[in-house]
Amino acid sequence: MQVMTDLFASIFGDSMSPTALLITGGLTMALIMSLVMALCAIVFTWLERKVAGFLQSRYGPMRVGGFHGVLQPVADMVKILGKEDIIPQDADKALFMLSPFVIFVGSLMAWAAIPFAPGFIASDLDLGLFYIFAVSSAAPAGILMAGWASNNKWALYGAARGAAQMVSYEIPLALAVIPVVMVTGSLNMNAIVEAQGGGIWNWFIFHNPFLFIGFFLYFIASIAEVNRGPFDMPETESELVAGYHTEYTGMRFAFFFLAEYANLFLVSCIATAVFLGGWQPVAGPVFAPGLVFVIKACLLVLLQMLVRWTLPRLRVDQLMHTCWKVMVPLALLCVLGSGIWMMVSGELL
Amino acid sequence: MSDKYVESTTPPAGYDPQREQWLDFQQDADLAELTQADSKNFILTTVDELFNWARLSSIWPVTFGLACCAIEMMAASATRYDIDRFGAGAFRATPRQADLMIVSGTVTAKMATRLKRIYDQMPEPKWVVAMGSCAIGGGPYFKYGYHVVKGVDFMVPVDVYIPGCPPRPEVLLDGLMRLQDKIRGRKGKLVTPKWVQDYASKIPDVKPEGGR
Amino acid sequence: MSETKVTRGWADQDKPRTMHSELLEINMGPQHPATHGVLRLLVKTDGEIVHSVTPYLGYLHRCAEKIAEGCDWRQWMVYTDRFDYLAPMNMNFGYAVAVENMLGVEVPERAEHIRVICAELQRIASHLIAVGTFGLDMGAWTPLLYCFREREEILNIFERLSGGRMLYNYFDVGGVRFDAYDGFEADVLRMVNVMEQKLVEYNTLLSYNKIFIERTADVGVIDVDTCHQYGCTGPVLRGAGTPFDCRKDDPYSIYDRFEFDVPYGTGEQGTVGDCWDRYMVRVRECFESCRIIRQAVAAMPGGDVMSPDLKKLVKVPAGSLYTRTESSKGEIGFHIFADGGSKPFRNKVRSPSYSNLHVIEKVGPGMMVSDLVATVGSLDIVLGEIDR
Amino acid sequence: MEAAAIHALLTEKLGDAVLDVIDSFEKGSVIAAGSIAEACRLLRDEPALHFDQLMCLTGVDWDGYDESGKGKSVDILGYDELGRPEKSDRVGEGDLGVYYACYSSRHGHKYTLAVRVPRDAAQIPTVSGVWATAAWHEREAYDLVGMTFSGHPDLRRILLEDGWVGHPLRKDYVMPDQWQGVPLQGQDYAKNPFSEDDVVLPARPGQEG
Repeated sequence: MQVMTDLFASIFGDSMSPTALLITGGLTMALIMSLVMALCAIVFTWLERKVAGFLQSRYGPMRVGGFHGVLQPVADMVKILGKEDIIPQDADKALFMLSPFVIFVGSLMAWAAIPFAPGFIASDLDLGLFYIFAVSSAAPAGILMAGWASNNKWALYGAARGAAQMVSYEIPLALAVIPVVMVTGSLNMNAIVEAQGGGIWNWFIFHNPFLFIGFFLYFIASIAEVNRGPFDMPETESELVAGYHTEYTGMRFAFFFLAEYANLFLVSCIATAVFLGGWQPVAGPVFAPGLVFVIKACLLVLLQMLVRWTLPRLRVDQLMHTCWKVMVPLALLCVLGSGIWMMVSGELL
Repeated sequence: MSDKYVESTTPPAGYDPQREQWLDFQQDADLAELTQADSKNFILTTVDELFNWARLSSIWPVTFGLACCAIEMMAASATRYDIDRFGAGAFRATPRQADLMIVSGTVTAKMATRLKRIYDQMPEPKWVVAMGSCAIGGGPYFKYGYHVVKGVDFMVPVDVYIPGCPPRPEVLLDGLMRLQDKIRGRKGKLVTPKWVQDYASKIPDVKPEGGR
Repeated sequence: MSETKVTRGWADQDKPRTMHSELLEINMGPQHPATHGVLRLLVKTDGEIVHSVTPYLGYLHRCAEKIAEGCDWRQWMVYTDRFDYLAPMNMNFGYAVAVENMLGVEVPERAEHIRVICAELQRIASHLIAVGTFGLDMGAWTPLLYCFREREEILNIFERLSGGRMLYNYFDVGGVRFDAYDGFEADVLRMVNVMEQKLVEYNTLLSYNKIFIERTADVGVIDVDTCHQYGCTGPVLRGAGTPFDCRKDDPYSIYDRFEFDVPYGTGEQGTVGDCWDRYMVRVRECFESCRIIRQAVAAMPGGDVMSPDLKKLVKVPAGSLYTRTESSKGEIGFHIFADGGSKPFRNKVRSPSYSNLHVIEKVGPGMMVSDLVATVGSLDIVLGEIDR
Repeated sequence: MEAAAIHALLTEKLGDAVLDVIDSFEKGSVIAAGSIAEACRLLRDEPALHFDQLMCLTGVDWDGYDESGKGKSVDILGYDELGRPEKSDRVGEGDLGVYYACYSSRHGHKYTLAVRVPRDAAQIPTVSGVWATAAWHEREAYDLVGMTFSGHPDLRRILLEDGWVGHPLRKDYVMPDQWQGVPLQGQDYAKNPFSEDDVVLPARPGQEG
């Protein structure tokens, strides 16, 4: 935001009042963030089908956009635009129409605090990390609304499972990040990224062994948070026909689609910012900082896709078991361990 | 084989490979020419053309496997004959998000009402492909099939018929391409290439223009 | 409402459940990804726990037994393909053996060997799909695509042999329709070698995968006398621990010449007779089939493939007989009533999936919904032969 | 154990309920309709027999069966070339039969029991108490041949809908032309139903349309 306000100030000079600068700067950053979201939905739908094809030794989309089906996601989106919009007769109309936007906004708001490049951040909040987790907890509400409103037994099942899973996996997600906050001493995302400067060994993932475990804990919890991979109980093909978005068609379904892939990219961005040194280059300034950040996030997204297409799916009670009886104690152990580690190594004083 | 009919492997004289390209039909080269073929009234139908192109390049079939043809449909979406290459690989389990229903298998009286309900649940630009001779006209169960609906077009309007029992995956892909041509808005007269007609006329009891 | 006791799960399942929600009736309806075709399971669930399961059949009833009374003995072979459309060669084998037992006709040696090779190749292909769709029910997409890739190789051999890609009508009363093409033995041996490496690859990808074992061990346990009571045969019965196989215990054709052993469930990952055992029996049976194929190819003689003393129009002498053979799903039986004419009087098909599916009514209650899907997947049912 | 020995054991245990012996390709004995349940229970519980598996239960309609073995049994009715159901005024007579093919996994021998019941009194006791698999087989025999089983837990049609009229595997069964609005008769497939411009031919360069 600072970058934008300086840009406008330099263009219009002092003819604009500071509040007008603030508003225009904010609006452009919001526009950019929603563009990033749309872009990552386009890119990752194509990447997902290509990776699935590659893993299953087949081609994936080839014919649509000439070279390797490049226009396939565009075709999907335009087709979905033109679909008939069905609202089931005895569905709860208000909730039915509202729930895609709740989920979409839940993930859009979280983009405000992602540090893409040194100055390039939508809003440099002091408690950026806290804000992200607070905002992204709107999604379970949206899922419950979708499941309940579409008056379909499968959707009800999917919503119940989805909400239970997302709510319970937020705890190991947050606990895994606390050691990082303890080390940097601040919740500000920029501060976290700057604290990891200077080569690969300063990244928080290699800072101390408990943070190393914390990264993998975070990665697993983030897969569960996004309802993908071995944890995609809410929208399983084989049991609950299509989970909570069974009754959604056309543009409403597109919002679920968009939110899923945006969340996928969002949790990868948080992981890179917090554990993998954000826009800090591996060794010396090689690319532009923003590009380094995006490359790391895309590698993590690729990893999540690989995991999805190889592993079978967990059952709901095993899901809850791994969360409450395995990951939460492990996360608490990481917090304790990194605290002791810092005390012993004298960082705390 | 009756000795009157001598099987000749070389096509008859007068057959000029350049003229009849549609026999060795390479998809990519023709795709480019196809789009130019419609450039005559490009400006008027831009939006219509865009939506047609979008609809035909991302057809999402609903998983509606009934019998043996369903296994051929799964083989068509598997490794060797990948239907995902044409953008039609995302099999949606719910009819709400699908726009193509491939009726693959025998439609029985008990299943017919379910089929009609699923067809009604699909959002509007939707197409039906009748895959296999059971879906086209009752197939091998025509004479004594008291429980078999003799053809799915009794229940739902059908866009493309794919004969075969079960049809090979390539024929299913060809049917998909034929459906894409239909979505492109192309209506064509039944034109049998010249060389097929005079090739057929040599075979004693086959009518040149084909058909039954 | 009766106390529904959870057979397996991480919640403390030994104490009976005290908290009950209202029974929700869901239709795993005719069009559902998990039911392998057009089977409708009316499931009454209490939260996630299944209270009762009632299967509804008949959505693919294609009147095959009425057609049998209308067409003559050899014409009906086409319809036997369409019973178990994942293993049509085994269906042809069953019907051919049944009619030949009543006719007393002598099948030439070469035809017998070709039949055994085709039946065992088809068993591998059918088990591949069973393994793939079972993985799909667990949520693992990729093994299904690999299984289809291997199955395409087998379909190539069958296509060169019989002309059909998936449904062949290749066997005939008294032999097989066409002789084996000259590269047949080489293709089959190459296929068997490729198959044995790939099966090891699937084991690492799926069979010993931690999540897969977590989902299938101790799930859907079916013990031996339930199998006998409900008439389950094939991998379901062998998974329960008894090595009963028609090829060994009720030998037909030339199976008694080949030595192979019958894999059966030993409770490796959990209790005997759980989903994992049934799955692993199928995988190990593929290895056994490869062994049989190698011996059959080695011992294949020359000669013609149709029995010479067979007239054009087959007339089976009056009488009735029940003959059973081992198809990939279990024991396929044909109870044939003949009146001496060219048309069968009554052909009853005893289909393995029909009885295998019946056991879900007893095993279902007390399971979780995901386990119900896993158990139905592990029974490996095909609706073509259930509804006939 | 030999079939004749089993037959002797049955006649000794059941007395006059065993009517006569089945001596065709499969060996077995014909049992009186009323006492089929005890016969099956005897087959299963007798330690020497121990038939613990019911392989197959088949319902048969013996209407029009040619006893002389020349194959002149009556033909069945189907749909004609135009797809209309063929009609005939012949009324089925003769009796219905049920065959039980049993197998013993311990002794490894097979045996068949048979029952014949006149068409209008087609009622025999159920054996689903002896083997649980008989429940579905009996429901199918009821559904397709019309043989009712007294004492069956829930005797409903299993393959056809509950309201279906008639039992298809009877020789005098006339094919239905529709079922609750779903047309079952075919069209006349001799003529090509599609007109010239119905067919969408992929327009290739050099071809109009």
